[in-house]
Amino acid sequence: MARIGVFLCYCGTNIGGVVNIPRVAEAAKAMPEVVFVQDNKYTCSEPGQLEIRNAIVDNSLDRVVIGCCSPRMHEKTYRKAVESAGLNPYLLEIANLREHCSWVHGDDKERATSKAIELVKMAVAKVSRHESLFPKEVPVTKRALVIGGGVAGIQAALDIANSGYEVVLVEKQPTIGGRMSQLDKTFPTLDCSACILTPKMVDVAQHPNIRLITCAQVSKIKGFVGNFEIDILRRAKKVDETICTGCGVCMTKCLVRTPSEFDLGMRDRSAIYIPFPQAIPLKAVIDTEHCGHFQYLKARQEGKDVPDCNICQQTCPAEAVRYEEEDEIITERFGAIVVATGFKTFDHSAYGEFGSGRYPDVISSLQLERLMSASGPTSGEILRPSDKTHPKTVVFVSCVGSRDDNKGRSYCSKICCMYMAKQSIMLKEHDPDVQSYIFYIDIRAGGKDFDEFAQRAQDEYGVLYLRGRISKIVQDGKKLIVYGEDSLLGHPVQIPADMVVLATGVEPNDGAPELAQILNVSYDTHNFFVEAHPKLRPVETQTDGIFLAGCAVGPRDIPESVAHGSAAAVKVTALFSRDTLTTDPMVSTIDQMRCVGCLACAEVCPFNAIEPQVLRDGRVVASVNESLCKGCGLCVATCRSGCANLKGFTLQQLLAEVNSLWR
Amino acid sequence: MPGAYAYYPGCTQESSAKEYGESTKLVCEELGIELHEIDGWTCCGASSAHTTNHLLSVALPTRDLQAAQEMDMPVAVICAMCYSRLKYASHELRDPKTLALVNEVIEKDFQNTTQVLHLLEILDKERIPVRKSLKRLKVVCYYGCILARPKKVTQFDDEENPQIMDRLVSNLGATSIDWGFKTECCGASLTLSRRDLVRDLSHRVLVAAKQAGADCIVVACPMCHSNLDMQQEGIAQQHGDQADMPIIYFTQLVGLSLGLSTEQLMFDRHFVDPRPMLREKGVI
Amino acid sequence: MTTTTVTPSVSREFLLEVQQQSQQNILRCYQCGKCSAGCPLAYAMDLSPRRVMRAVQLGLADYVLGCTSIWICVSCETCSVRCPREIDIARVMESLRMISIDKGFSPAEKEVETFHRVFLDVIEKRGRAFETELVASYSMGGLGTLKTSIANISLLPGMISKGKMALAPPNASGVDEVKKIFAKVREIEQRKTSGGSE
Amino acid sequence: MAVEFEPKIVGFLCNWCSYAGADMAGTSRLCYPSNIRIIRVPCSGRVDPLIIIKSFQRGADGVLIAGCHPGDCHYTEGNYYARRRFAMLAPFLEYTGIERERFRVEWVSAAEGKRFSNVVTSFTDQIAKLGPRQARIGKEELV
Repeated sequence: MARIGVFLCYCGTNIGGVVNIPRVAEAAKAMPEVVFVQDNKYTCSEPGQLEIRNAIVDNSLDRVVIGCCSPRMHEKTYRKAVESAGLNPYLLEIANLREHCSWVHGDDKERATSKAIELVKMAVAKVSRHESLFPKEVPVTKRALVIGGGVAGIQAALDIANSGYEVVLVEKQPTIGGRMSQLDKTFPTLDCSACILTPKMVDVAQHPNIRLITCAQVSKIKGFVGNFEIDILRRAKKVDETICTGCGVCMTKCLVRTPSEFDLGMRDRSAIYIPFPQAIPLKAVIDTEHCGHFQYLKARQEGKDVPDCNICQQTCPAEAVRYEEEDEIITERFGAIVVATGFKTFDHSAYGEFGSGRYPDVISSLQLERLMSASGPTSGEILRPSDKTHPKTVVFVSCVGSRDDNKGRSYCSKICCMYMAKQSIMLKEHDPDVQSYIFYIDIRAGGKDFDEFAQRAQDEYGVLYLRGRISKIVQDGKKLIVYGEDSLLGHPVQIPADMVVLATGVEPNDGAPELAQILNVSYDTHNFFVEAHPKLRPVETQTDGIFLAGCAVGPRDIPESVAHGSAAAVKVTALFSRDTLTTDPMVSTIDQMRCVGCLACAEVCPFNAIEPQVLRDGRVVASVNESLCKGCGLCVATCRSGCANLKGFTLQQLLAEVNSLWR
Repeated sequence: MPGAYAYYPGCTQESSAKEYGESTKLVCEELGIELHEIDGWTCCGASSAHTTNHLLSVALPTRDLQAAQEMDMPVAVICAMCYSRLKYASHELRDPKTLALVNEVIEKDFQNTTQVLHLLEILDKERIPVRKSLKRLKVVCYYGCILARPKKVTQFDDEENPQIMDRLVSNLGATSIDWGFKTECCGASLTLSRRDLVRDLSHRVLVAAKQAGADCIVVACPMCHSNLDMQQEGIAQQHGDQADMPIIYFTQLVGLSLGLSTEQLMFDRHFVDPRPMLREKGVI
Repeated sequence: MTTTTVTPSVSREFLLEVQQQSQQNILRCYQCGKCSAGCPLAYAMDLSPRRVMRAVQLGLADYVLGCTSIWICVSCETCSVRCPREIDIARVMESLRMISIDKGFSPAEKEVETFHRVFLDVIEKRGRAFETELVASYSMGGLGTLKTSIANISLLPGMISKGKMALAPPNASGVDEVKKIFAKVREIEQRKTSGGSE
Repeated sequence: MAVEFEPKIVGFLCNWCSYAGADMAGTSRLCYPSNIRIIRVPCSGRVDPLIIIKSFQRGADGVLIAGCHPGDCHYTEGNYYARRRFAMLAPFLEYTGIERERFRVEWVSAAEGKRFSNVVTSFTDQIAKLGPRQARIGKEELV
C-alpha cells in the first residue's frame, strides 16, 4: 500500500474563488491510499514548498499529488521540493485545477468543484502506479564538428576552439570563406569583405585546436548528443596537400580552361587550380572532370585514343601531384555538431521573361560583386560582359527568386534591398557617370544604419528608386530595354539600359536536405533547416547536440550569421562544460521477454533510438537507446505485442486515470 | 509517323486566311498526314465569347471537341485562337461539375478524352524531306500571345521563349533569329474596334523584327497575320515608317521547302508581297 | 481628385462578388505592378491592371466597372503567367466585363463591346464567323463610330481584290446545334438569376 | 425527463501543443462545458487505440484526441502516425456500435486557446445531442 499525500492550492482566489477546496480535501481523504491531505494559500511559495517537505517527512509519505496550476508551470519546482524530502522526484503527480478547471469553469462553481474532485482522483490513481525514475549519466566527447566553412562556420569553429576544445571544420569546396569571400564590399559600412574575412580564415588555418578538412562532406552519423560517430567523405584532391606549397606553377602550365565557379563563370580557371589567391588552405586541387589526364583515362576505358597530359605532375616543383589518390572516409567521434552549410543565389534562368541568361549583359548581383572586386576577372573595373565597355545606365531588379510564388519562392531574401543600395553606391564610386535605377517592391531596410544607408544611395548618390516589379527585358541592339511600371506614378515605364543586375535571392546550398536527412533534423519546404524554436531556441535543432548557424536556417546578413555562429558555439561549449550528460528518464522500455522482434517500433521511431539486439539464445529483440529516446511513445502505441512502454506515461498509469473516473 | 487527325480549320480559313488553310492541306498531303475535316464544325467562340460569357466560351468549343470524339482521332488545329479556346475548354472540363453542365448545354455526352494538337506540334515529330533549302533566308518566328500561354492550359512549349517553330524553320535550312517579341501581343481582337491600338502593337513587332535583321516574320495564327500583313499600310500611316516586312505562315515556308509553287501557296493574296524578297534570297 | 470613403460593407461586397465570379483570391495581390509592366496595352488604359486590382481590393465598384481598361484588355494572359502571386488577372478582367454588363454599366469602350456582340450574333446566326458580314454589320449598322466605320470599310476593296473576303456565307451544318447552345446558355443564366430570388 | 444527461468525455492531449492550448484557454478565461477530463500524454502518437476502446468500455460518452497541427509535431512526425491510426480506428468503433461522432481528433496548437474552447464546446454539445451511449463493448468491468 502506497502512502499518498494530497496537497491542494488555493492559488489566492485563482482556484479557491471557484473550486470549493475544503470539499475537494474532504473527498480526497476518502480516496484509496491517501493518508494525508493539506491545503495551502500558495503551495508554490517558499513556505508552501516547506510544508510539503515537512509533511512528507513527518507522515512518511511515498507518493505526492498536488492540485494546483498546470504542470507545465511548476512541475520542476515541485519535483525539487519532493526530492528535498528524500523522495524520488518522479513520485509526484499534478492535478491541473487552475488552467483546466477554475479558470475555465468560473461560471459554474458546483460543477467546477466536482470536476476538481475527479481531477484529483485521476492524479491519485496515476501516482499510485508511479515508480522511481533515475536519470542516466553519459560521458561527453569534447570535440566539435562544424559543417561548412563560410563566415558562420568559421566564427563557430574559432569560438569553440578558443574555449579550449578541439574542432574539425568540414568544407565541401576546396577552400573555406564561403559567399563572403566572393563579395567586394559589405553594407552599410562599405568595408572590404576580403579585408575583414581573410584574417579570420588564416586564424582557422593556424589555430592549434582546429583541423580543417576541405573537399569533404558528412556521409553518415551514428550515436547521440555527447557521443556522435561520424563518417566524413573526403574527395580526392589528387594533390598531396601536405607537400603542395601553393606556388601556382601548375596553374600556369595546365592546358585546360573551364569557367571558374568562384568568379561565377566570368573568368576561366585551369583544371588544377586554387580557387582564389587568398584561399585557405592555399593548396591546389585537380578538377578530374576537366583535367586532361583524367579525360585520357576515361577515354582509354571507352577504347578511344586521346593524348595523355601530365604536365602538372611534370612541372610541380614540390612533386605534390598524386593522380592515384582515392576518396577516403574519415570516421571520428564528436560530442556536438554545428551545421553551417550556408546558401547559394537563385538561378535566374528560371525567368524566361528576363532572358533566361541569354543576354550577356543581364547579370546576377553576385556576378556584379566579382566585377567590382579588385581581385575579380576585370581587376575591379566594371565592364559589361558583352563588349567590355563601361555601362552608364544600370538597372537593378529586386526580388528575382524572392517573394514569387510563381517560382516557388514565397519568402523575402532579406539581404537584397541592402546589397542593391550598396552596389548602386559602389557603381557611382567606380564611375561618377553611372546612373542606377532600382526597381523595388518594398525597401526592406530594417537594421542598424540600414535605412540611412538606403536613403544615402538616393539623396547623395542619385540612385533612382522606382516602385514596381519589371516584367520583361528585351535586347535591342546594344541596349537592354527594361519594361516596368512606376506604380507610384501609375504608368508603364521603359528604361534603355547598358546593363541589368538581377538581385537574385537566397536559397539553401545544394545538398542541404540530404544532409538534414543524414543528421535526422528537420528542414522546411524551401530546404532551410528548422530551428527547435523560432524565437527561443534559434540555434538548436530538435536533435540534442546538433546546432545551426548562418544562412542554412534562412536568409540573413553577415553580422547575423556571425552572431548565430557564436551563439551555436556557446551552446556547444555549454555542453562541453560538463563531463557527463543527464538524460531524461521518461523514456521507452521494451519487455524483451515478450518482444517478438518485429521491429515495427524501430521503424516508427523518429529518433532512431530503437535498434535490434541479438540475445544470447539468438532471438532478435528491440532495444531502446535511452540516450537517444525522447519519450514520445510512438513505439508504445505501435507495438503489437504490448511489450513497449513509456516510463512516466505507462499504459497502466493512463488506464488507471481512465478507470478512476468510473470508480 | 504520319497519322490521321480530326481537322478543325477555323472560320478564317474560309476567307481572310485561305492561304493558311490551303498551304496546310498541301503540306499535309505531301507529308502523308491525313486531315479529316470535322463534319459540320462550328466557331470556337473566339475572344468574343471568352470576353463576355464564360459558359458559352466553354460550350462552343466543346461542341467541336465532341464531334471529334466521335471520329476517335486527335484534333489538329492551325489557328492559334481556336487552339487556345479548344485547349482552354478541355482544361476547364477537367472539373466534373463543369463537364456535366456543359454536356447539359450541348446535349451530348462528351468524355473530355480528346487530344488537341497544333499543327506545329504535329510537324515537330515529323521528318520533313527538304527539297529546296531555305538557307539564305533569315526569319524571326512570331508565336503571338496565346499559342504558348498559359502553359498550364496549353502544355505547348516554354511560355516565355518557345522554340518549336524556330526548330522547324531551322530544319528547313533557314536561320531563325532570336528576338524579344516572340510572344508579344499584336492587338488580336481589337482589329475592328480599336484599330489604332492594333497598329501600335503590331508596329512594335514589325520594328523589332526589322531591327533583328529578319527578312520576314513567320507566324502560326491568322489574326497575327492579318494584323501584321493587312495593316502594314495603315501602320505606316499611323507611325510614319514603312516596314515592308513580308508575313509568312509556317505552312507556306514548309510548302516552299517541299517544292510547292508560290501560286499553290497563294502568295499573291498577301498585302505585302513576299515574292520579291523570296526571289532575292534565291528561294523561288 | 476626390476623397474616397472606404467602409467595410462596401469593400467586402464587391470584392467577394469578383472573387466568386473569377475564382481568384484578389487579396493575394501585393501591388508589385508586374502585370502592368508587361501588359502590352497598359499605355492605352485609364487604370493600369495593378490599379484595377487595387480598386477591387478596396471594393470601388463604380470606379473599376466604368474604366476603359477592362475593355481594352485582349486576354493575352501575359499578366497571368508572370504574376508572382499566381493570380489569373486576365480572368479577373473577364469577370469585371461580365459584371459590368450584368449591372448595366455603359461600356467605357463602346466599340469593343459592340464588336463582341456583333461577332456572337453572326455566330449564332451562321454557326461560323462570316467575316464579310461581320465587317459589314459592324461598320455599316451604325454601331461603330463614323471614324472606325470608314477605316474598316476602306479596307474592304483591298480584301475583296485579294480574295480575303468570301462573298457567300459559310455553310455549317452544325448551325442548328449552335443556336440551341446559345438558347440553352441563356436559359441557364435566366434560371440562375431567377433562382437567386426564389 | 427527470435528470438532464451529463456526458462524460475523456480527452487525451499532447503535452506540447494541445495541453498547452488548453492551458491557454485557461489563461484567457475562456469558459467551456466542464464535462471533459483531460489526460496528459507526451504526443498524440502515444495514444494507443486500446486506451480509447477501454475508455468507451468503461463508459465514456465521447473521446477527444488533440495534438499538434500536422507538420508541427514536437517529435516531428508523431501526429502523422496518430492521424493514420485514428482514421483506421473510427470505422472499427462504428462496427462495434459506437457512433463515429463520439470520437474526434483535432489539431490544437499551444496558441489556440480559443480553438480548444470551441472544440470542447462543440464536441460536448454533439455528445449531449447523441444522448447516453446505447451500445456497450463487452462487459464493462475493471481491467
